[in-house]
Amino acid sequence: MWGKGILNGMRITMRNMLRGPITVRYPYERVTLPERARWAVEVVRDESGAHKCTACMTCVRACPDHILDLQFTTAEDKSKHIDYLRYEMGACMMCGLCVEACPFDALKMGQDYELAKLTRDELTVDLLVDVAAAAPARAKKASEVPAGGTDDSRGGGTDG
Amino acid sequence: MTEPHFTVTESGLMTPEGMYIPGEPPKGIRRIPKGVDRLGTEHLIVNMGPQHPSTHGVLHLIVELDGEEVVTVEVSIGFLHRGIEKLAESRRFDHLGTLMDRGDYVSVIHGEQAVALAVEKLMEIEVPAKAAWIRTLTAELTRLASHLVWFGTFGLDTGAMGQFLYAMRDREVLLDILEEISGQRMMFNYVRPGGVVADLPTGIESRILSFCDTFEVYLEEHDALLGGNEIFQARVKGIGVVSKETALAFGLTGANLRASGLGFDVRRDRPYDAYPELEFDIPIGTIGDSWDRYTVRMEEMRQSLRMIRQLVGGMPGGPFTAKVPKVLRPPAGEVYASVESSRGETGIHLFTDGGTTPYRMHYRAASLFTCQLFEEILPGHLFADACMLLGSFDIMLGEVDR
Amino acid sequence: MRPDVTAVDRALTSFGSKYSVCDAQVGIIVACDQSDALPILQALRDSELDFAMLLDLFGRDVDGKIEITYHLRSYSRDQELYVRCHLDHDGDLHSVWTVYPSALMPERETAELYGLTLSDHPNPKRLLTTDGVPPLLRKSVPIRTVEEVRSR
Amino acid sequence: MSPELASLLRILAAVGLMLMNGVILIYMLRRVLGRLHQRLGPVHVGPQGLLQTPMDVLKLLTKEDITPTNVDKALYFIAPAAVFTPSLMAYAAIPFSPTWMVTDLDTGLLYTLVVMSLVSMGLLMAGWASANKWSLIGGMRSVGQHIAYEIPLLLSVLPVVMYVGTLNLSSIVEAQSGTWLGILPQWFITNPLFWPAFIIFIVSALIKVNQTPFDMSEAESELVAGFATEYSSMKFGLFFLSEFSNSFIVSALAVTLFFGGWTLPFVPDEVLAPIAPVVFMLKVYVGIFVLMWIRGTLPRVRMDHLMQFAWKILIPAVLTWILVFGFIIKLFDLGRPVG
Repeated sequence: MWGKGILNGMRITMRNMLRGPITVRYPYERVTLPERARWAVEVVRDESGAHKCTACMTCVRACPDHILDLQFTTAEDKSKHIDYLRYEMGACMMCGLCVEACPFDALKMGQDYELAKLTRDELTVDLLVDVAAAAPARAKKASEVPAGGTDDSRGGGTDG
Repeated sequence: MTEPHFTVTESGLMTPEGMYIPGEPPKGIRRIPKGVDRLGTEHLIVNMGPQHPSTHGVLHLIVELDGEEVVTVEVSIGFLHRGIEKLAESRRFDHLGTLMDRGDYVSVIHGEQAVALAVEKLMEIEVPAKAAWIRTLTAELTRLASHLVWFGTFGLDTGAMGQFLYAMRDREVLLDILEEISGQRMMFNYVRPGGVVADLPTGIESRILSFCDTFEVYLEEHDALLGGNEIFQARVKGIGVVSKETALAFGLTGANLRASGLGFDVRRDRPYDAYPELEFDIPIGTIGDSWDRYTVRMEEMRQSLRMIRQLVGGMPGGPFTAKVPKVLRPPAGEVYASVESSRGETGIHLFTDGGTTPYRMHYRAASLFTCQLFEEILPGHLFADACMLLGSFDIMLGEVDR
Repeated sequence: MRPDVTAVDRALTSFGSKYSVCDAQVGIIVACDQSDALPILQALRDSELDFAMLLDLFGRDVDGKIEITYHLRSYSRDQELYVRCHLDHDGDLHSVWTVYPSALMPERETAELYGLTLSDHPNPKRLLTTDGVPPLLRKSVPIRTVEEVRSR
Repeated sequence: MSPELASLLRILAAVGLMLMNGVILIYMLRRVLGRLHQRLGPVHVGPQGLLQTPMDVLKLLTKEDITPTNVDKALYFIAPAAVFTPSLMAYAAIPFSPTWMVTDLDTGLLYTLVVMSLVSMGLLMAGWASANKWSLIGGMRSVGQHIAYEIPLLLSVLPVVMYVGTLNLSSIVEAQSGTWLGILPQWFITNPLFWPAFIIFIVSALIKVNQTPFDMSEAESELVAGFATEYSSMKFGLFFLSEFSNSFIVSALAVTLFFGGWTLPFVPDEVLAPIAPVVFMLKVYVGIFVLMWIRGTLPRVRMDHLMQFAWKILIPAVLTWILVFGFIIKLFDLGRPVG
């Protein structure tokens, strides 16, 4: 009979109405992100706040969009000093390729999803500013020195 | 009928001087005559898009209307052109997936899969069974998610808002599952040459199966709500008939081709990954009208569900990726790999010169070919039907413009 | 998948030495002049091989030439074939839309992105970019470099 | 109180009711549609989002009033008023209770239907004056559908008129008080004789409401926003208000004609008298809920299907039914003329 489908459709919408809303009221309720969720790039830090970056430039080369920018100076004793590790969040597509590429696990994909900023400038983040590069992890492993060996005080050691 | 005179814009014609040479106007089926019929009434030319609710993105149709009947259509695209093919020439092979994500941004895994298959073919990498099965599983989940977008927007095109929201409700669950597997909701970047990035997370199988159970009920509800509705049936049956010949001539692939009665499916006829080991049917339409396209896609969703159950049940063990070098350097050569994406055959034509980046990557976008068909198929329909036809073909503008 | 080379030869007998067939890595490739592409494609479509669909059309900038590839598929025989021709830079791309209407937009795109002129096409306008954009897919047109990105 | 002052007060009350109704109905629509779609609707502004709609009205009032350059200025300004005024006028004859009505017209039913049919003129005006192709198509569509469905709408209420022998709406309501055999309320809807008329009335009245499945003149997926594309600020607000007021009128007419208006069975008159307006409003709001339910479910009908349905099915059907109905009530002497 013509009209049966219409009535059936009305029945279905009413049934859905009785199922109740499924809305997550975002600012008041939050969903937990899965473990693998990829958001903005962050620098991994241990308890003492030390980072593991050795300024090897792997991540900079790996980034498809060339949004990571790392500048470092090499001292006479071959130790590296990171001027800055700049990250342009506004152009980042959060593909995670830099994190995958990093041989020292110095980077990770953060879980903070509230990345909106008021100005464009805020979207360019300095992940590391004016710090000494960590001694390469290989060397650390060999000598079994605990992580966080940023004892070199040349750069003042203030992290961004 | 008086002889139509042509409106030819002078800029943009591809002649040596970069502009139109006066003389005989170009002839053919693609033209915009200013129609004048016997009553002396004028035709109305409306610009449908690039900002229009039912163009599903930034498609621009220049539609000439006689009353409410479409007389001619000119498809104008390029509002989303990002030069993916050019950018690919500067990307490493394992990074091509990030570009393909942005191509067809609703059925993402399929693009990544196509690139991965092409590179694997060139480098003769044997993909472990588990990797192939995971890829197939995510591909089918993505197909469901993509078809749900099509279903919802198709309902929206007919003016039924409920269908869209119900479809999005189910898609949310799918996206959550895919986020748990890959780390992001839409731009997964999960499939790589040689396998996948990470193993399936623990406990995802039960989540997928419970989704399958609920979605089975919801899918039948969707079908009853929209497809069972007599108003909807009256609007799609016999509308937008694409004969098999037209479909072939215009290069239609995927569900649109199958709706026209030609049962070619890349998954079955050019099997890749785990598809040879799966049991599934390929729905085929009869006359190729909107109703056939609707039923074919709905049935495809049921088949996807069936495949997902098989994939979860028979997931083999082993490594999730083959041993591949850190920097891929395929030998010089040329290869074509294609997958069945939600919109048709997504093909990657890869030329390499032995370097770390492709020499040329051509992305065969199914939607581009579907898009051309509008100029052929829309005229003669009412304007309201034209809007629905756009929905029934399921084009993705990210893929059209690339 | 791959058609018989002799079958292709049989379908194209009337063209004499205007074409050559080779069995390449990707499939059977018929090489010909671009101006002969239209009749050759027509012959292939109407032959017993029944290449009913032009699956794809794309170009490539290689060795100072623009290489145009027509990717054909026959559903009745489940076979694929490539027809390939070379054009000079700024050459003239003859449209094959009368045989395969699916070539309409890919031809426009190819002509635009390789800086070719398009003849016999009903609507030879630009498709993707606006006036003044260089032919992007040519190797001589660089995309933005790392320096450009950084100086933003 | 002089009679002039009394009628002025009544008119003001009607205006106030209409505005209030608009605000309440917009809130109700949002909540009902939200629930139907398994979402929440407005919940942030005020308790349960109650203040959302007043805030939206404020927003509309304070928004910049844009007049596009090429519009036909006079028509462009008149159109919202031409749509709004008939919707307002239609409140005049609706009986909210035995005593609560703006005016007790003897031709109340005819008056309401005629006044409501004026709305389509305003819509055409808006579509034409906007100098926008989408608006024009929307305006043409609205005229087409309104003209086609005016006839079945008017004819579908004829059985009721034939039965009670009056066009006075309060008399029609009074004819429905009491019960059939002490079980069923003596509303016309409980009498199978009126069911065909009721179905035809609902279908053609849905056109008046201008919502899915018959939102041809707006059709947001086809015509962007139809006749209202170029309107902004409170001019748009007037279209909006009139649309909601129309759904109130349609529901009120349905309640008056078929659901017994303000009457309730088994309730003595002295109890009913003070709560009659509440009963009436409740019934009307249930009707409006059903309209919204339909809106949240159905896809849009195509224009030519709509016209074919009107001219080929609905009008012959309603004419036949009037004939059959007349025979039946004459043969079995069923008519109960009042007054």
